[in-house]
Amino acid sequence: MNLRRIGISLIAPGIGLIVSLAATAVILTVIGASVSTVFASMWNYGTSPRAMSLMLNLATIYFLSALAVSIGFKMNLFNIGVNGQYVLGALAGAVVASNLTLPKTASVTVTIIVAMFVGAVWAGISAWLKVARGVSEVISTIMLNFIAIGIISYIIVRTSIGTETSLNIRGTKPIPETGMLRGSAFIDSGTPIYGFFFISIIIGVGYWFLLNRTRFGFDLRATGKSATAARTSGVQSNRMIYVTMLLSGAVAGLVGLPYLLGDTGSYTLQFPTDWGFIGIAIALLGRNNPLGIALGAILWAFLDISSGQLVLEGVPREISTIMQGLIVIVVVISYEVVRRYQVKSEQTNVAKALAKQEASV
Amino acid sequence: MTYLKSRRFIGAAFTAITMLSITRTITGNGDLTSTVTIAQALVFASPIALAGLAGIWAERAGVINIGLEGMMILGTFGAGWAGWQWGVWAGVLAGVIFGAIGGLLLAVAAVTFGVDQIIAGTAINLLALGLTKFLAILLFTNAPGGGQAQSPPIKGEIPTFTFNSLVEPLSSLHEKGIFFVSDFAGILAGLFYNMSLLTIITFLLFAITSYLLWKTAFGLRLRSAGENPWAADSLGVKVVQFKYAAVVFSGMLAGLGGAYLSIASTIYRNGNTAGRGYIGLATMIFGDWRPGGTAAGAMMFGYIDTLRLIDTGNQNVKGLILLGAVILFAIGALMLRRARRNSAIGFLLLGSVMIGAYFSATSFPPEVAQVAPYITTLLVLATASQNLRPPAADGIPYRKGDHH
Amino acid sequence: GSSGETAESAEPTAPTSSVKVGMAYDQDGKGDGSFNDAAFAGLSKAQTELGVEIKEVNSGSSATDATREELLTLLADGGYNPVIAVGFAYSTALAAVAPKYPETTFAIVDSVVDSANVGSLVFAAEQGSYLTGVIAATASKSGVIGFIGGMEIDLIKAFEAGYIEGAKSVNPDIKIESKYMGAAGDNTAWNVPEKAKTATDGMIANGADVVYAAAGGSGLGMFQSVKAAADGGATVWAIGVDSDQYTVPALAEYKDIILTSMLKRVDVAVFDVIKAVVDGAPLVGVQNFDLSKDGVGYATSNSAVSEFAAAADAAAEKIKSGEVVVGTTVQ
Amino acid sequence: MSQSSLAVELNGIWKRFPGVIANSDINLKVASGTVHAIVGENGAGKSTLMKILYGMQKADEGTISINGTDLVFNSPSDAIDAGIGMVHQHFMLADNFTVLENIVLGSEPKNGMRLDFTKARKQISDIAAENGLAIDPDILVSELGVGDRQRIEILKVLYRGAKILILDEPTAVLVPHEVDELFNTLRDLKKEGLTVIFISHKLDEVLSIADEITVIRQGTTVGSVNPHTQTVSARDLAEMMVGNELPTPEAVGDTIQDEVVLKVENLSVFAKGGKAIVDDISFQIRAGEIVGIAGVEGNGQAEILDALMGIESATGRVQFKDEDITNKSTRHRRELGIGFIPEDRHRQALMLDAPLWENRMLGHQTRTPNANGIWLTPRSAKADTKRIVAEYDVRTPSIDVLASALSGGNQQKLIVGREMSGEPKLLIAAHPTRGVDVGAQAAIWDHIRNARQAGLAVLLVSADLDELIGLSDNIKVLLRGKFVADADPATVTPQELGTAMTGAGEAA
Ligand SMILES: Nc1ncnc2c1ncn2[C@@H]1O[C@H](COP(=O)(O)OP(=O)(O)OP(=O)(O)O)[C@@H](O)[C@H]1O
Ligand SMILES: Nc1ncnc2c1ncn2[C@@H]1O[C@H](COP(=O)(O)OP(=O)(O)OP(=O)(O)O)[C@@H](O)[C@H]1O
Ligand SMILES: [Mg+2]
Ligand SMILES: [Mg+2]
Repeated sequence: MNLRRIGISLIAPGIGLIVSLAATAVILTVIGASVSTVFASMWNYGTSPRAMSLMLNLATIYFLSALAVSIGFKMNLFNIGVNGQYVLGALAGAVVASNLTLPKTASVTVTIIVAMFVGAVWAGISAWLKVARGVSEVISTIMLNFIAIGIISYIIVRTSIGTETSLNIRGTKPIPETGMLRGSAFIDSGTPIYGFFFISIIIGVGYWFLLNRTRFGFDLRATGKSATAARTSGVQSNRMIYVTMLLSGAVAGLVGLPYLLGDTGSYTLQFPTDWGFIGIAIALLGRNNPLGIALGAILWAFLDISSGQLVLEGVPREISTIMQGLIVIVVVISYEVVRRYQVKSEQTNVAKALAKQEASV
Repeated sequence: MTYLKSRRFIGAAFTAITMLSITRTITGNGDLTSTVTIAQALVFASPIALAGLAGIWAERAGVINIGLEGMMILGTFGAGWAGWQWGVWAGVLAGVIFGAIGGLLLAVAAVTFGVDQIIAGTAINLLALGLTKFLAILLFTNAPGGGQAQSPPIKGEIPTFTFNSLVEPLSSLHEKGIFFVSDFAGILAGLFYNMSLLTIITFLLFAITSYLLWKTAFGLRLRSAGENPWAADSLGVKVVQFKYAAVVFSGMLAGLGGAYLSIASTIYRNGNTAGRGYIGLATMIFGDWRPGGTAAGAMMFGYIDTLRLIDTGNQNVKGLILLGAVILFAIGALMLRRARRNSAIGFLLLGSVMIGAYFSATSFPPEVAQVAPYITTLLVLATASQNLRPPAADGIPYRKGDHH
Repeated sequence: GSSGETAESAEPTAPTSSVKVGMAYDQDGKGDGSFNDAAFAGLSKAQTELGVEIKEVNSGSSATDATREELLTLLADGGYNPVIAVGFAYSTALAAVAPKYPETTFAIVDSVVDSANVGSLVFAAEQGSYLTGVIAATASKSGVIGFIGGMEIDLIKAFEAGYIEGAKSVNPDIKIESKYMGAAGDNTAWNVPEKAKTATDGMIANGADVVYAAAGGSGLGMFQSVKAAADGGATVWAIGVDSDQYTVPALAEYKDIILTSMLKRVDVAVFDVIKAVVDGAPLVGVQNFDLSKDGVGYATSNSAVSEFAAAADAAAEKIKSGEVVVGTTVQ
Repeated sequence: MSQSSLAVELNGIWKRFPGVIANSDINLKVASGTVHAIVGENGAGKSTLMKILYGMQKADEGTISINGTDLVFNSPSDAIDAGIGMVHQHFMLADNFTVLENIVLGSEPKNGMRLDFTKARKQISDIAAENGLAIDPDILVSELGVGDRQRIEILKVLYRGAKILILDEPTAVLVPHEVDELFNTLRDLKKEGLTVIFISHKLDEVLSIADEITVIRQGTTVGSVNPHTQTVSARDLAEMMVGNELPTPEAVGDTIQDEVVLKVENLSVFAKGGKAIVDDISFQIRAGEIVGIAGVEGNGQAEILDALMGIESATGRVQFKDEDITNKSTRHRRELGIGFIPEDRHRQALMLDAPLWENRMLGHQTRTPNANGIWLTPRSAKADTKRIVAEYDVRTPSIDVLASALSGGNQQKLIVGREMSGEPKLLIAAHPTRGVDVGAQAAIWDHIRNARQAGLAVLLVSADLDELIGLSDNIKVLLRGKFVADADPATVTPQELGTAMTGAGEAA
């Protein structure tokens, strides 16, 4: 039974992958590139130690972002605002960390707490708007993303928090080495794997436990499956919205930290601002399941990283963006088709099994 | 009904002009109601308004369209490409067609396969972004004047109209600085100054939408798909067909909005929608899923953007702050009269804060104006959400015969 | 990855060289009609004149320091030498990569990376802008001129500062209107010509008759606005930036209103870097491309500018001699 | 009447859904100009048959002939064209539309492209006047009550010129005088030559209005009776429906203890507009006592239950044992030992796409065997689910199947088993045996009785009057949100109770 379920749950991503590979092959043929060479070189490069290290690092970021999104998705809350939450969280973390003179563990812990807190507060605004004022979180989080960008540039450009970190780059003052969490280089000797890689594994496991092994997780899933039934079962929906949104925002607050503490050491205006949207895509691919999300994040990162090699081959790197887009759309459609098929076949199976039982009695 | 509506419209316009006029008088800043400001605001507002209108079509038929951004991106690309190849009108057409393809994709995913509409829309946004970037590289890199992130210039121009016989006297009346009268004149003149044919088309599309959706049998059926598709089905309305039509048309409108953008900049550039699809969606909610309110919301975005950009001596943002305060006070007073004390106090307090800011600072950083429309949207939704009336079956996947 | 990609190698008739040049653009890469294209111009000049083999890559829209680092590494590993990073965004990445490839020469545009094998190509944009400021103030009849900036960052503010200082050196009472298309961090700032058009419209409505834009892709809007005003009978001028925009094919229709352009000779710098490697004497250390090195300047391809050239050239001399020191921040 | 021509003739209709055969070989003849009733248990296949006749669903096999012509319906439009109209069991109205818009939708009068509102308004008021169905066409449906909505549904059908009218349980939601009005309308329509097909569970009503009654059992027609020519009682019909003697829950000895478990004082629930749906009611239940609420659906039962569970906000005071729980959360109430079987199992009691064992935790997720502190204990929850499946005879191959795969009756058994777990002190139950087959019904009754013996207090809402009388120690009759009468189950008959429920007793 369970093997069958796992098998079924792999059908949709499988279809997504195949369709997008096929479509990519067509595109490559049209632009006159050799399909086998391109795929082979993507694969060869993508599985080289250095690329794998980079991939895991990027996947760490994507994983956290997708996890933040999926906490909301689990109860049908669409937190489109991970972007705004993580940029503000990372900025706050950078400001605090650069002013701390604590031992590493303490400094990193404080940074994490601050970033999570800020992310949660920003998400909390949407929760309040939804509960108290009935504003859809989809719209409010989008608006708050735009507002967050405005706040960031105000702080970095117009307050003393922003300094010129290197010629022509403005950002927060560099974080001292004691505040960084660079990680260790165990796959490729030159490229450390972010310390956050391990933290995010812990968070992923924690997420799974929270959802599947705690009362809170049950309440959350129940609300997602049937808000009315959950309410009848004693779940307070308003409180759930607050808690879930705050939790989602707190995890979102972490999204920028692997890069901040593992790489840049400063929140600059070069800091990427669209990891939240990537998180949405990966949460969809991974069906809000931490293992699925991890695989999705690695796939996404693989396409991102190996496309760097493609440019050298004269193939536009954006081919990977198309693959990603196609995978997402095909996968969401196939998930739905598979789900329906599953429900139907289960109903039929149950009826059949019962008919047999009755006959044998 | 019509009589009531037009009276409400006139009332709203009157109030808006009065508040603008008060602000203009206190600040002495003629830009606030000048002809150029209004004419420009219309240009900025139009693509957003088209996106909002696109949202109305889809959501009135019960399909949430968060893929507007993606369809708009497709539109900007289509217009840039075809406009470069065959001229500006081909660009308009291609923008519409590309948008329609995005709409069709949403319809297939959300209507036929019943995928969660927000998820399907998000996926379309991702796909559109990747696809256009890729195609830009393929098609534009070696074209003269193009590059991997932008198309060569679009050939030809959309005609624009200025009714000088109207604009000149009105503009000079505007210069006189008479309370209300001058402001009204400036605003009115803005509607006849440098009006692009595409803006006129946008106006027409709003009028046509109001008529089609609310005055015809076609519109009633389309809206029934968003209110209670099961009831509609039971009366023989072809719900799925209507949903398809609405979502594809929604894609066309969003594509047109994208084309408008590309044509206004004479080229396609990666990223030049700058989130306007999402903003369009917000104006639609802001406008209670109706054309009038949506247009007003889009105009607010266009107006604030314009004031920020044509700012002389950093006074316009200040003016906006005061305008905000005036509006908050007006709402506060209204609430007081309706005996909603808590809300009233909130508004009056916020208004006072803004007045304080206005008088204590000599100028404001541009970030204030940058975020103002988003904050305004949130404020409007926070105060009005309870009174908004989204289509009852908006966002609910419809399958024939699934209803209990 | 050694699949025979020779599509972009030099033409048979041109001189050939064994030097392979790797060029890394940021984000979406060339095609912006100014900065990145100027770098490309230097590269293609080297390709035709020196016969070098070239390879161009771009970092993509959600690039991080790590992925930029990887791009540079791939180029260095692929035997490309020199490797040129276009844009200050590469500074951190380059600082990490360069020491690992001591045999390779690197260069970076608009930033300083402190490593023995890196040439840091910085430009005195404020000096060039000073000259356009002088030209603008001399050409202006109304005593009002305008400046359109892209993203409000220090790099662009230096353009504004030089422009203002130059203009004031001619006419201390001149009124200068400045507008940025987006705040720092707002990546759309370079892609909104329609906003630049509005801003320019506003400036012209307020009397400005010369406008200078340093706004990447948004600069197009300034040309449109000025052209529209000129078509309406006004005497107004636009000043371009980075490349000589008078000669850019995509801007051909705006030719007659482009008085001059502030030249930021990224093309020269890039060519110099490549040539130095070909010649076996790599350019490393901070290379300040200022007026005295002809790294910045103003374009004279529109003959209309000759009327104001005297004033500009005089100012240039003063800067070269050190009599005038142009600041990089707006006073 | 038997000579008159046939308006509708259905032959050999089959309809299969995954796991169920809704219609198996149905044959139905409806004479034109008559009111023809169809009765049958929940799930017998009545609505399915009518949807087939109305073109909303396609039969797998069988033929439809209307006025003697064989027709194939691919969509409701085809049926509408054939002069058939249907008023659905669940109203099919768009709340945000006006009455007019709801009525003309799909067959709008047009003036060019424009919807001709003036013409529509006139047509509607003409039809309304002819049939005594007065209503303001420009009002929003969301502002109307059930009676008006029903009228709109009928107007919708008449507006389309239907000659054959299908009414699926039209009276379920109506108060008695509205039922009378409806029947008057139907009689008028019959006089004008219309044919009415009428579905109802209220057999007395059926007997009073129908010219012919067809009984459906488990998807098949089991017979027809003509109440004008044959003497049939409601009980006869019921036995035809069920197929054997009706089991009657017998009242067994008095188990009422002294302790008051639930005390309700002045409970009121208000609708959005401020109208009281539950109007100042007070009552109490002792340990070991079952208090039944009798009433026509829609008179405030659901609201009372929701208010007692803390799901709906209410005024008044609710006391559980010694604790004032008026302002306590639903969860707190559940943890005190209040079990709840809601009316709408799909919406309120189940997560359809979760496995049975997770459904077993629902509502009990804070207590053993499902949780220990903040941690869930899936292993013991699964073990306990198996217990429920065995004890309550839930027919399922495994506890890992999704709840949606079970038949409604089996879903109900799981819910009852769940709510009876953990030794509740008070059970609040709506229709605990609805949709449950006869054998399981008896088992559920036994479970409830045994628990009562052990001191369980029960508040029972049921549409099944025999169940109510058989189980309750005390019956209260609810009408328009108020208790209008008390009945002693030892002496009251279903007929008397029915009369009281409809308010007919008020006058007496
Ligand atoms: N769309 C469907 N898919 C699967 N099963 C269905 C569907 N519609 C009805 N059924 C099943 O078919 C059977 C007949 O249902 P139907 O609604 O016709 O019963 P009914 O006689 O109208 O019952 P009630 O008196 O409760 O209204 C039931 O078992 C029901 O669950
Ligand atoms: N509208 C619907 N859509 C899909 N499936 C439905 C629908 N209505 C009922 N079903 C399914 O039809 C089957 C029969 O449901 P129903 O409630 O009629 O059971 P039942 O015949 O009363 O069961 P029992 O034999 O226990 O009395 C179940 O599998 C149920 O899930
Ligand atoms: Mg039914
Ligand atoms: Mg049943």
